[in-house]
Amino acid sequence: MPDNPIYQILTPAGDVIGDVPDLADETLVGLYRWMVMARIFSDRMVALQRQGRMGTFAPLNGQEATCVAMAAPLEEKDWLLGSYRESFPYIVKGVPLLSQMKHWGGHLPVDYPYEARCIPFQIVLATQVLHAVGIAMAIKYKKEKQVVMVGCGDGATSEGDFNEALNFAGVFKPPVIFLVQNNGWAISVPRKIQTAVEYIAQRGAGFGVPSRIVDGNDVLAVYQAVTEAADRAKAGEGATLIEAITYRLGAHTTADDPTKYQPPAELDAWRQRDPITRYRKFLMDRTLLTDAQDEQLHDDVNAEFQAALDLYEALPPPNPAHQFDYTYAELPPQLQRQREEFLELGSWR
Amino acid sequence: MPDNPIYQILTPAGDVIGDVPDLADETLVGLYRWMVMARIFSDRMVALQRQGRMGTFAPLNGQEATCVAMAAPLEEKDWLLGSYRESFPYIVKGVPLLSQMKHWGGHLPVDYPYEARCIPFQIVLATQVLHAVGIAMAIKYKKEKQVVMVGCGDGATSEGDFNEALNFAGVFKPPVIFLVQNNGWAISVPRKIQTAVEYIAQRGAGFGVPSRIVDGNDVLAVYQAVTEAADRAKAGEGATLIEAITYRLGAHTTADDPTKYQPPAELDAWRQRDPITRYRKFLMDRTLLTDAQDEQLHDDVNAEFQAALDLYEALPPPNPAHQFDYTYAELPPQLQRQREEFLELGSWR
Amino acid sequence: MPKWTMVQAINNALAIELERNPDVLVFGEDVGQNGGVFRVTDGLQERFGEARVFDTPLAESAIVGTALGMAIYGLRPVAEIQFAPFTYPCFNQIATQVTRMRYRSCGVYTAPLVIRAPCGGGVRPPEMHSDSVEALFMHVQGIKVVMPSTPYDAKGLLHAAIDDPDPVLFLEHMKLYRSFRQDVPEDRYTLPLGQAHVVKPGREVTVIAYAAMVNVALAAAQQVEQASGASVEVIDLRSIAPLDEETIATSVGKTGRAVVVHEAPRTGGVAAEIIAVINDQCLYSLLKPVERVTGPDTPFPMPKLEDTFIPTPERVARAIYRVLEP
Amino acid sequence: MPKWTMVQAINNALAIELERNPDVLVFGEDVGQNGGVFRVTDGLQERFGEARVFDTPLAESAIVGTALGMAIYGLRPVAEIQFAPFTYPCFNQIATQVTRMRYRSCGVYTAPLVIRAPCGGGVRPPEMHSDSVEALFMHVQGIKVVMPSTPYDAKGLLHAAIDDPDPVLFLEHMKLYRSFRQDVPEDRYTLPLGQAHVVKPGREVTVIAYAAMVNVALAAAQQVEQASGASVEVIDLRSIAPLDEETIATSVGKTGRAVVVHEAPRTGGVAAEIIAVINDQCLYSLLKPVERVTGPDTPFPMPKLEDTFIPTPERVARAIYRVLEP
Ligand SMILES: Cc1ncc(C[n+]2csc(CCOP(=O)(O)OP(=O)(O)O)c2C)c(N)n1
Ligand SMILES: Cc1ncc(C[n+]2csc(CCOP(=O)(O)OP(=O)(O)O)c2C)c(N)n1
Ligand SMILES: [Mg+2]
Ligand SMILES: [Mg+2]
Repeated sequence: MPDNPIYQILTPAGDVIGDVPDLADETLVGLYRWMVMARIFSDRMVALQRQGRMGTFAPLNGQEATCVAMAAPLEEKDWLLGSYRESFPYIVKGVPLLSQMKHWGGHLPVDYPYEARCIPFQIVLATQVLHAVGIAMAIKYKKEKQVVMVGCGDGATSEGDFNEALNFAGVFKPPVIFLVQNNGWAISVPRKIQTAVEYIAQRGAGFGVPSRIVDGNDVLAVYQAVTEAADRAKAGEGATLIEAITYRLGAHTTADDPTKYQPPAELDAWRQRDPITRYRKFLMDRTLLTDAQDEQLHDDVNAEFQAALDLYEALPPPNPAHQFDYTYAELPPQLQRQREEFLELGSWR
Repeated sequence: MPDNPIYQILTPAGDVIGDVPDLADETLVGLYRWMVMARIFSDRMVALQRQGRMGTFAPLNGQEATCVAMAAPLEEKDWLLGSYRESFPYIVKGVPLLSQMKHWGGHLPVDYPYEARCIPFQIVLATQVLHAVGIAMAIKYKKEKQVVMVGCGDGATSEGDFNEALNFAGVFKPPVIFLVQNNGWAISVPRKIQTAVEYIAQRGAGFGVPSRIVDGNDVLAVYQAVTEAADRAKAGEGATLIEAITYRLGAHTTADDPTKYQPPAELDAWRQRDPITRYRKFLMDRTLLTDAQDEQLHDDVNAEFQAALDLYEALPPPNPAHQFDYTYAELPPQLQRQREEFLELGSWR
Repeated sequence: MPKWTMVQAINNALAIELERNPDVLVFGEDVGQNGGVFRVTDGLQERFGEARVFDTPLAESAIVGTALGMAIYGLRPVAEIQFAPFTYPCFNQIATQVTRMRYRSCGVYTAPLVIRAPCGGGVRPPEMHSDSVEALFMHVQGIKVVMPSTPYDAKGLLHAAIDDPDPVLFLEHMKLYRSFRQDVPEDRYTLPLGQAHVVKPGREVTVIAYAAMVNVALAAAQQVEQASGASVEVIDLRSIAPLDEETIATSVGKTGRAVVVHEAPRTGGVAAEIIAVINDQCLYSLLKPVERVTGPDTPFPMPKLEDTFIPTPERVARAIYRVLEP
Repeated sequence: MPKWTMVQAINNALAIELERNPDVLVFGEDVGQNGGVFRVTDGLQERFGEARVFDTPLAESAIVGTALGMAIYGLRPVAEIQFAPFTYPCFNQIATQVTRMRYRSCGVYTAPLVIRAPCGGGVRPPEMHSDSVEALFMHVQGIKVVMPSTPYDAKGLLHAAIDDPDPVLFLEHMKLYRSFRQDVPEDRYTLPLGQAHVVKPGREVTVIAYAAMVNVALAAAQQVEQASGASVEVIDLRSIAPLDEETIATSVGKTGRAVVVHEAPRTGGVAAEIIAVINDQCLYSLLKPVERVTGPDTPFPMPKLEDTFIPTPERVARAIYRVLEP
């Protein structure tokens, strides 16, 4: 391990210390817009939950850089899998805000569009990491030029499935990128209790999966690391493990009270490393963004969220008959009977 | 990784190239006697199975050095866990030959003596590795000076449980030694399909578990490595992962036909590295063993095996009522009823 | 006597056990400083220290596998799995290891451990938190399965579970955690495992339920009794395994009519076994087919549909009327 | 028509599927060069290449989890788990992922995959190879469970399983692999999933069995018919999930007497569900309690006790006589 193995392009203060990826101005500003949307999405979903208008929600405040940059470099044909903390990356990849509201709202159907190639976000930790390897193995078998990005948390890396996935990826060399959003906590369990090594990325070497560590609050560094990993994957060079070091500024979910366990000083220190502030400084230094533009952008994003929310809140209650319809392609007779009884009685027997 | 990271004391030819551990002559000869017993045990169990006098058996030919030296350095108060391939280490640790015959013979009760501190060998691969960590956590909690040795195969290291165990061991630092008997194969699956790294020991670093690689056909090297790991563990320094590189000269089990998959040239090459021949040469060089003594020793061991076998074959058939008795400390009424019915009918309802 | 919620009653039981036996350890995900995601272990780490009450890395198979090792060694581990469906990742350790240590070693090594897990539907968490697992572990032999329906029962049963020389899966229904308070003695007491409880005696029909469905059954019973005057007996199973066949058979032998209620999907659920027990032991007393009021044969519903599919007093009452038809 | 063992029939079905659909992949532990520990996949790697038929590292959760990924992508994976109880390490992937992809995504992503696994007792392997898992997966909604009893059925059902748009657990009884041969058409044909088969029509008593127990049931039926002249109907379930309730109810509605046979432990087993189906659908036709002839409520017996505890024709005959009593 080198002294500072953490890949950065921008310092926490927003100064450039690495090679800025060669991206169009719109793309650079686009990343900012996504980050702003991530913050607004998270804040508003939390507020809606508090008002009883939304189900349990997992905020992503503090993780906006990683949440945007793990998805933004992907093409439409690429795949993205993740858990609840990756709900925003899904939006960047093409899942409508409305679908995410339905999912968090506990609605049915959730109807992710197929073309987004995002599997409805995962609750059972680390299971999706294996699905990602499987999709990537299928891509390799079909000789397609697609890559699979899969996100999971630092806690999830302790599960057997995560490690089995690394091993399969080492052996079969499919086009997959494992991106660990190390946000310092698994609910109340700090990273140092999760594993004895300093960096989760160190796990890769034992499975033959190249790995790297990036500053997860540096949107450009994550973007660049993902781009390189995707290029490697598409060139047939196999999997990459990326650890993005970031921090969960909010609660684990709306059901959690972090004051029970989170040291305030740690939280304060990370508030100083806000990924949005850092990147705004960069954009302003490059004169890609003015205060007025920023304000307009916030207004636009707020309006976009509100438009989706209006649609969500206008939805009729889910049709309970769907509960039966989505279990099998064709209902077996007993389920058909249960469905009919249900329709007849208004509730079911 | 250094150029030759494999720890050796004896070359395959039996020449000393490392520091011979400072052991009494009886101990040195004792290791040889165990290795001879391992070979005889394995060969005779295979033959008995062929004759229909024994259940399915997993031979350990070629792995005698590791099978002996993973157990021999342990004290009575230490624990040893393993799978079917560790049945011989169990004998070294204090499980009677007769218990092993009962176990392989599918007898009931199997009755391992508690004092051997060996958990009946495992079939569900890698599960025992977690039990070992748990026992070691208990030892640490009770502030006892005991160590837990757990064996598993190269194939088992791909299971989630193995990796979860390494992670817990890194975090809790209990006195446990993971010894992977890398015998080149998991049934028909060669090591190179099992994982992409060259050495399974490389896995340790990603979990904060120190590891080392030993020549598994060099009984002294394994003995020394285990001794050092046990010392570390008892000094409170936590877990060690040892990869013992050896080779399965026999079939996977008596149900397997290795000619379907094993390259004859590879098998021949490893036959040249027979752990018993190597060590006999060392003992003879040290004038600790003569041909006559060796012959006597073989006769003694054969007689010991035969004595146990005579006891085994004189056993009455197992009492089927025990099938019920060992499920719970106290039988619930339904099971009591099933048991009574059974006793009444001679078979059960 | 204090009035406690189920969370408080369980917390108190754990504290008593930690106090009286240094071999009792409590661990799992978030049980330490956070006191558990439902606060069931609140304050225990502070009181008993990090060696007794501790957080583990996030790996259920390892939690159960290491708990088994500790139990083999002689400790009395009480492991928490954060939600009942997360027993799936450790299904292998439970079904092939925890349940078989006694059999495999013919009693030389045993597994006196408790696995606690919040369970059940009705609190609208995200997907995969509310699967019912009891029927699965009922079929896996070698483990007891306990599902209390009240704070008082929870405490008494948990003490008994920790006392038990064999492994116990202790499922705590999330909806009951704080839904009501009850007088709970501060001292230690046990309630026997494997014994059902006749919560409400009656003569004409037996309703069998457990965990959160006991209150649903009681509400239905009251509804029916008030409306029709029929006398309804309600049995709380308390233990799913071993099943108290005698209490079931005695009751149905008397009433001749039965309704079984659970949240779990119907096919292959606990109700099927109860019907089989009735078939085996008192079929000739049975006047009408036993009714099953259960979840549908689908995955557990999305949060917005939970209320539609978890059995309600109305559905149970309807089933009671059906079996009461002459 | 060739006379094939079940191993040959399944091997042939896999070869036909690999031949006709490039999206079919076959993988698992030892399925490649070794051709599977029972030789079920013998010769397939040589014929179809290592990209189509391959060995995986030793990790069941990964085998099933990656199979699910492949199925999501659009392939038709046929994964082998080396023995049925080793579905426990992948229980989580099956119960929470494979079975729910369709529901979770509301049909946008699906899981058309087959998990094959040898199962059953009677061949005296070491411990933990012979646990019966079918009742567990019957209760887990979203997967079909198939257990053929003959080479002919195995082939037809396996083709149907691979065709099926939903996941199928295909359990092949080890004792049937080579115990007899049967005429099996070389061409592809399918047998419907979810449909039981009346193997032997009869009038006075219904015996319901599956997999290796079908032959045990048939032997018992023959014994009883010869000794007593009673007419015995034998039903082979073929599919455990979905259960063919109609065939069961029609038969028991006619005979009024039933015996259910399985190797699995009694409590919470498939027989309980069958009794519940009879209760629901034809209780009034039932003349005697349904008899369960099953394994004991213990772990699967050690090899030397297998024969004592796996149901025998004698035990089944005894149960038939009991239900035939007036
Ligand atoms: C298999 C499994 N075990 C436990 C849980 C309960 N749980 C939900 S989130 C969480 C912590 C996850 O931490 P991490 O992986 O770091 O992700 P983060 O929430 O920090 O993004 C736990 C324990 C779960 N959802 N799945
Ligand atoms: C969980 C599990 N999966 C599969 C098997 C079937 N199986 C038995 S031994 C074996 C290969 C084991 O290889 P390895 O771990 O290298 O041990 P070795 O036999 O070489 O000593 C397999 C696949 C099993 N027993 N348990
Ligand atoms: Mg985290
Ligand atoms: Mg091996």
